[in-house]
Amino acid sequence: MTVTETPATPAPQSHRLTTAKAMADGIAEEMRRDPAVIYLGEDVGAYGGIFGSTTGLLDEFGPTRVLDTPISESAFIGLGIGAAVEGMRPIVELMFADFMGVCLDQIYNHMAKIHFESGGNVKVPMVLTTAVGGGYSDAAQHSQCLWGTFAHLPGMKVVVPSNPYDAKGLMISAIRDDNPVVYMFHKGVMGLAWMAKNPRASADVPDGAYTVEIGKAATARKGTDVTVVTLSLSVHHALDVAERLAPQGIDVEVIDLRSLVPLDREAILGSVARTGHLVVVDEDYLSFGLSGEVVATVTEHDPGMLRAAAVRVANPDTPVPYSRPLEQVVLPGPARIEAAIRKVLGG
Amino acid sequence: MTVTETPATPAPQSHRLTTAKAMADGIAEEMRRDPAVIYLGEDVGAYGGIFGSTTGLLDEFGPTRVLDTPISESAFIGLGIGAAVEGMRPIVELMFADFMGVCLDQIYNHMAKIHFESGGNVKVPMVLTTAVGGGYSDAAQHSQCLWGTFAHLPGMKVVVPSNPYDAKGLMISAIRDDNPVVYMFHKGVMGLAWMAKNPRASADVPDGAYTVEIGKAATARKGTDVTVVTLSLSVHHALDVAERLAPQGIDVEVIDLRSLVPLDREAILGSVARTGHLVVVDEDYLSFGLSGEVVATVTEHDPGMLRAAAVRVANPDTPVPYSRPLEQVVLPGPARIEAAIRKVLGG
Amino acid sequence: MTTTSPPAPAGSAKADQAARRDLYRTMTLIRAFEEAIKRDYWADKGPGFDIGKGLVPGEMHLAAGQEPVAAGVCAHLTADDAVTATHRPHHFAIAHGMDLKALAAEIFGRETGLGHGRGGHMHLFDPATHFSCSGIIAEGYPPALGQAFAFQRQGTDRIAVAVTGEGAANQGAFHESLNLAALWHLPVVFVVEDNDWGISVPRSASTSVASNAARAAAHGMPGVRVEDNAVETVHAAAAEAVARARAGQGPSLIEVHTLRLWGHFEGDAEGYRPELDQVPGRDPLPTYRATLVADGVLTDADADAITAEASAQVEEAIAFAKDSPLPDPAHASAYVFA
Amino acid sequence: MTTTSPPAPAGSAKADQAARRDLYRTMTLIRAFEEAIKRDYWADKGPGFDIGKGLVPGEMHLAAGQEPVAAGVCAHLTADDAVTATHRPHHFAIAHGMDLKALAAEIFGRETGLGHGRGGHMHLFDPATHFSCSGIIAEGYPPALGQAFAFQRQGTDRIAVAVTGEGAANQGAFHESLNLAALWHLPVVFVVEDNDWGISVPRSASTSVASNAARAAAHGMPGVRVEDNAVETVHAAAAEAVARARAGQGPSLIEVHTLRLWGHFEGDAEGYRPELDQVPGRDPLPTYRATLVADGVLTDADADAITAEASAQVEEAIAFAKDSPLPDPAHASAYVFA
Ligand SMILES: Cc1ncc(C[n+]2csc(CCOP(=O)(O)OP(=O)(O)O)c2C)c(N)n1
Ligand SMILES: Cc1ncc(C[n+]2csc(CCOP(=O)(O)OP(=O)(O)O)c2C)c(N)n1
Ligand SMILES: [Mg+2]
Ligand SMILES: [Mg+2]
Repeated sequence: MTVTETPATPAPQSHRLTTAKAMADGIAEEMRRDPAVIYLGEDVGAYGGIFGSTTGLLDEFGPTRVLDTPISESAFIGLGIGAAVEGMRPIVELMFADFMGVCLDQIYNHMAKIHFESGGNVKVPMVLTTAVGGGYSDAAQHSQCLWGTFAHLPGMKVVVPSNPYDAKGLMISAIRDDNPVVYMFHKGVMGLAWMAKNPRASADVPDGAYTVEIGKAATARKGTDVTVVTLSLSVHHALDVAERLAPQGIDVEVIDLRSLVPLDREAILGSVARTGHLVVVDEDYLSFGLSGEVVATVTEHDPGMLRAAAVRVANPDTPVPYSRPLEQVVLPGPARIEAAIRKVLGG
Repeated sequence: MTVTETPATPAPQSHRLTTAKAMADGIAEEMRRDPAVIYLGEDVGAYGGIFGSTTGLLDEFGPTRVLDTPISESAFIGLGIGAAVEGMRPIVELMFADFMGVCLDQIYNHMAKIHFESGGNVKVPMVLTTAVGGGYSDAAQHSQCLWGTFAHLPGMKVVVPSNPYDAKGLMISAIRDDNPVVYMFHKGVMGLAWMAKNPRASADVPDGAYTVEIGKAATARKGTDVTVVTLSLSVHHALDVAERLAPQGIDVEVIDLRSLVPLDREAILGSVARTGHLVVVDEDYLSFGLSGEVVATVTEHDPGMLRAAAVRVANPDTPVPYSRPLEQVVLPGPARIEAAIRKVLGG
Repeated sequence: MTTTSPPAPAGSAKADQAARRDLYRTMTLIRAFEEAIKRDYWADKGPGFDIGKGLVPGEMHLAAGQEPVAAGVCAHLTADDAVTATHRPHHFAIAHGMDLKALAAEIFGRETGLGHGRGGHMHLFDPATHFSCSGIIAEGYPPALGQAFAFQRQGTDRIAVAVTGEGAANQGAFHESLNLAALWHLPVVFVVEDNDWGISVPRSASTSVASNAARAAAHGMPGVRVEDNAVETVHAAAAEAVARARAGQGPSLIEVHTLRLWGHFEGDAEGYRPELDQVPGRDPLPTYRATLVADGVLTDADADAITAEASAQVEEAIAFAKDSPLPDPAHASAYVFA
Repeated sequence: MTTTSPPAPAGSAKADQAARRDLYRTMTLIRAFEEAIKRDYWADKGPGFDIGKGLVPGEMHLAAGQEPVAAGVCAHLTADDAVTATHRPHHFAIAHGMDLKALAAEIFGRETGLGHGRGGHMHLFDPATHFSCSGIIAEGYPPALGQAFAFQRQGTDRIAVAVTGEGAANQGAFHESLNLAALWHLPVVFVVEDNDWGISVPRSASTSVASNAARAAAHGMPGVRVEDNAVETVHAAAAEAVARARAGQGPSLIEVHTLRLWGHFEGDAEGYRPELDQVPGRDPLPTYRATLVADGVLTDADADAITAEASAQVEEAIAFAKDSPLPDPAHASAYVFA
C-alpha cells in the first residue's frame, strides 16, 4: 500500500522512524558524506526545527554547519544561493511556505533562474526546505500549501514527500541534485509528538543512504475503478478512504505524485487509461494550480480516456479559516474525497 | 471584432486613445470624482509611469495625489493597504509584475486576506497596477506575465485588459470595487510610441466615466469551428490568426477573458459547447497556471464536449530568454497559435 | 539615540495617581486575560499535547511580562488612533481598548468573534479601535504607514502605532517602513519589543547592533531605548514620541527591553534559554504593584480589587466566548470577497 | 562614518604611476565599451525608436560617468574575488576583468555570449571572475553573502564585493544583507553608487538620510562616503575596506557620490533632471586624464594611445559578437535544469 521502493518486509538494517526523523536522518547521512552540506534557517539549531526537521543535527555537526539565522529570509536564502554557486551544498529552511512572500524574489528570480541565464555555466545545487499545510487551526498565514505557486515558476524542482521512506530518499536525492530543489513537508505527515498523527507517519526506514528518484510518482495503492491523483498528507486521507470503500466493491487506485516538478504525467495517464475515472485531491488552492494541471494533462492527451467528468477536491479558493468547523470543510478531508469518488463513479 | 460593450460606431463623444492613455484617462476620471483616489509608485510622477500608465496625472492632480515612492515595494504597497482600510482608494503601481517577489507578502497575505480574516468587517478597496509581458528582449526578470500566480492566491480580483476600451472601463470598475483588484497591463497592448504596436492598441474610447464589468469575458470574434480562449496581448495575435484563417474556411471564435478572477467559466463552456474544439493561448508559464485551469473547467463539466484533445499554447516553463530567436519561440506567437488551431482541428 | 530613565510623572499629583492606577489596571487586565487563555488553551489538549485539539487550538503566543510596553504606549492613544501588532497581539489589543468579548470569542473561533472566527488570535481586525495585527514578521509595519497617511490627509492629529519584536528588526520591511515614514513625515510611532529572543534565537545571534534605536538614526528619525521594562519609563518615552507624531513632526522609534515570561508559544519547551529565576524583578506586575503600594498610590486592598475586577471582566468575556455559537461551515467561503 | 578626501597614493612613486595609469586604462576601456554599445544600440532602432528592434534590443542601462567606482574598487581584486552588480553592470564587469568578447556577445544575444544569449545585459554570470548581476533592485546583495561565506569556509582570504545604487538602499534586502554580513563577519565590501537618481526619482525623494554610510552604522559596520567621484579617492577607501575583509575583520560599506552621464536607460528623455552642464567637472574621464597629464604620469600621447588601445579592444569584441551565430531556437528551453 505504500511506495514501490519500500521493501515489503523491513530490511534487516532499518529503524522505525517518523517522517521528521527520516528527513533529519537523510540530511545527516549527506552531511557526514559531504562537508559542503550545511543547514541554515530560523530555529534549526538548538530548537531542532519548529517541525523537527533538524532534530539532532546541531549536536552532531555543530554550529558551523547548522546555523540559526536572523529573521531575514531574503538575506539567508540569497546566502544559500551564493554559497551553492561557489561549490557548497546548502540546505536552507523557510520555516513556513506561507512566508515565501518576503523572499520569493531570491527563490524564483535568482535561485531558479541563474542556471538558465548563465546558459548552464553556473549551477545552484541547493535545497530549500519548507513546511506546508493546515489542519491544526493555524489560520490563513500559517496553513497554506502553495506548491502550485512554486511549481508554476520554472527552474526549481518541487518535491513533496508523504511518508518516512520517501522523506529520506527524496532528501538525499535533493541534496545530490545539481538543481535547486524545493522540499515541502506537510506538518501533518511529520509524525510530530504534538500533532495528530496518521499511523503512516512512522515506518521502517532503511539505515544508510538511499535515494528516491525525483520525478517519479508512486502507486500508493493499486486499484481498478478510479484513479485518485494526490500528494502529501492527502495521500493518507485517500488511502484511508480507499480502504473504507474496498469492502463496498469500489477499488481505488491512489497515485502519490511525490513531486510536482517534474510532474510524472506518464503515471497519471497510465492509471487513468486503466480506470477511466479521475479524482484529484490537492490541499492547495483549487484554481490555477496543481489540480487543474493534472486534469489538463489527461485532456490534452485524450479527453476520451475519461468515462466521466473529472472531479477536483481542493481548497475552494478560500484563505484557511481559523475556526475548526470552517477549516475542516475547506480542507480536502476524507468525507469530501469519498463524495468525489462516488460522484465520479456516477453514485 | 472587439468587445461587446464597444459601440459599433464611435460614440459622438469619444477620442482615439492608446491603451495607456485610456488607462490614465480612467484614473483621471475617478480622481476628479473622488478625492480619496490617489496613485503611488515608482516613477509615476514626473516620468508619467515607465509604461505611460500615469501620463498627465501629476500635472492635473499634483504631488499630493500622484506620489513617487522610494524603491520599497513592501512599504508602499502596505501603505496603500493601510490607507484603503482607512477609507482612501489608493492605486499602487508595481512597476513590473516580475518584482512581486520583493513584496508578495503584502499582496497575498495582507491585501488579499484582510477582508476574509476580519470576517468582512474591514475592506481593502485598492488597485494594484502592474506591467507584464515580453516580446522586446527584456529577458527573464522583466518579461513575465505571472497572472497565474496572482490568480492562484485567493482574495484579489485579477483583471487583464487587452484594448483601450476595456483598459478604461476595467480601471474605473477596479477603482470602484470594494475588493483589492490587481490590474495587469501588457506592455505590448499599451500602444507606446517606443514599442512595436498592434493596430488594436489604439481605438476610439468614449469620453467620461463608464465601467466594464469585472468577471465577464468578451467574445472578441465570433466563430464556429474552434474556441481560442486567451487574454491580453495574445488576444491580438489570436485575432490576427483568425483573420488569416477565415478565407481558408476556418472560423475561429476568440474569447478574451479580461479577468482571471473571477474567471468567466460560463463563457468558456458556452463557446466550447458550440465549437467542440478548444485552444488556450496564455503568455504565462504553461504548467500549474491559467491554461490548465481553462482546460480543467471544461473537463470537469463534461469531457464529452471536446471533439479533440485540447491544445495549450503557452510559455514552455522556461525563463524568458534574452536573445530574440529564443524569446520568439518561447512566446505564444501567431505561428504557434495557428499550428495549435490546425492541430485541434485535426490538420 | 538616548536611553531614558524613569521620569518624574508630570502634572498634578492627583491626576498622576489616577494615571498610575490606570497603567496598573491595564497591566492587570492583560495579565488576567493571558492567564485565562493559557488555562483554557491547556485545558483540553491532552492526553499528551495535541496542538490541534481543544476549545482554543493552533499556535498561541502570549505576552505575559510585556504588559509595560502595551500599557505605557497605549495610555497615550484614543480609539481613533491605529495600532498594528504582531503574532503576539493580545496585550496591545487590550491596552488599546478592544472589546474583550469580541477578542475572546475570536480566540475561541466563534461566530461572535471579531472576525467571525475566520482570523484567530494572530489576525485580529477591529475597526472600532483601528487595530490590526499580522502573523508575518515585520509585515505589520507597512499598513500602519497607510493608516497614518490617511489620518494625515484627513487633517487630523490621529496617529498610528506599529509594533514588532526585536527579531523583526532584521526583516527588510522594517527598514523600508522606517525610511518611508521618515521621508513622508508620517505620524507613526514605531515600537520594538526587545524580549531578547526570536523564538529560540537570542538577540546576539540575530542583530548586529546593541540597540535598534541606532536603526532609527539610519532613517533620520529619533530613537530611544528603554532599558527597564517599567511601565512608567515606557509611558514617558511614548509621551514624547506620540506628541511628536501628533504635532506633525514625523515618526520616531521606541525600543523597550522587555521580558517574555512564558515560552515563545504555548508548548515551547524552552530548552534554549536559562531559567528566568536568574532575572531580578523579572515580573513587572508585582514589581509595579509594590511600587504603587510603597508610593501610597494603592493599598493592597485596592490592588486586590483591581485584580478581582480584571478577573471578573476576563471571565465574563470568556464565558461569552464559550457560550457563543461556532460559525456555520456552510459559510466557510464567505468574506473572501466583499 | 567618515567622508574621505583624496589620498596621497601609497608605495613607491613608480608603482604608483603604474597603478594610476591602470586606473585610467580601466576607466577608458569602460567608457569605450559603453560608447560602442550606445552606438550599436541606437544604430538600428529606427525609424522612430522601437526598443525591441535591432542587434541589441531591450532595456540598456549604461554606466558612463560611474567608471571611478568600478575602477577604484576592482583594482584591489583578483579574479578569485566575487562581484555582484546590478541592472547597470558593465563597468564592474569590465573592471573586474570579464572577457570582453563573451560580454559583448551576450549583449548581442549570441551563442558565444557568457550565457549563450539567455541572460542579456542585466544577467551576466561569469564563473571565471565570480561575477554576477541581477535586474532586481538590491537583490544582488544576498548572493554575495553566500559567496563570501563559502570563501570564508574554504579558509581563503577571497572576498565578495556587492554593488547597488543609492535607490536600492531603501529596499529591504539591502538592510537584511548588511545585518547578516556583520553578524557573521563575512568578508564583503558593500558598494553604493549614489548617482543622485533612481530613474526619475531624486535621492531626496527616496532616502531619509544624507548618507548611506549612516546605514552601515545601523548594522554595526564601518561606512564611508566618498564625495568626489574621483577614482583615487574611491581607490583609497576601497583599500581599507578590502583589507579589512581579507583580514577577517568583517564587512564594511562605501558609498560613492557619482554621476550618471546619460539617461537611466537608453531612450530616457530625462525630462525630470536639469542639464548636466551645470555640474562642474562632471565627466570624470577627461578630469582624470588632465590630472595625470599635469602630474606627469601620462603624456597626451600616452593617453591617446590608451584610448586607441581601448577602442581597438572593444571593437574587436563587438566584431566578434556580430560575427557569432545566434542561438538555435530549437534549444530555447535548454538550461532550465542542469
Ligand atoms: C517572515 C516571517 N519569518 C518567520 C516567522 C516565524 N516566526 C514567528 S514569531 C518569530 C520570532 C519573532 O521574534 P520577535 O520579532 O523578537 O518577536 P517575539 O516573538 O519575541 O515577540 C518567528 C521567527 C514569521 N512569522 N514570519
Ligand atoms: C525591486 C525592483 N523595483 C524596481 C525596479 C525598477 N528599477 C530598475 S532600476 C531602478 C532605479 C534604481 O536606482 P539606483 O538603485 O539608484 O540605481 P541606478 O539606476 O541609479 O544605477 C528601478 C526603480 C527593479 N528593477 N527592481
Ligand atoms: Mg523577541
Ligand atoms: Mg541611482
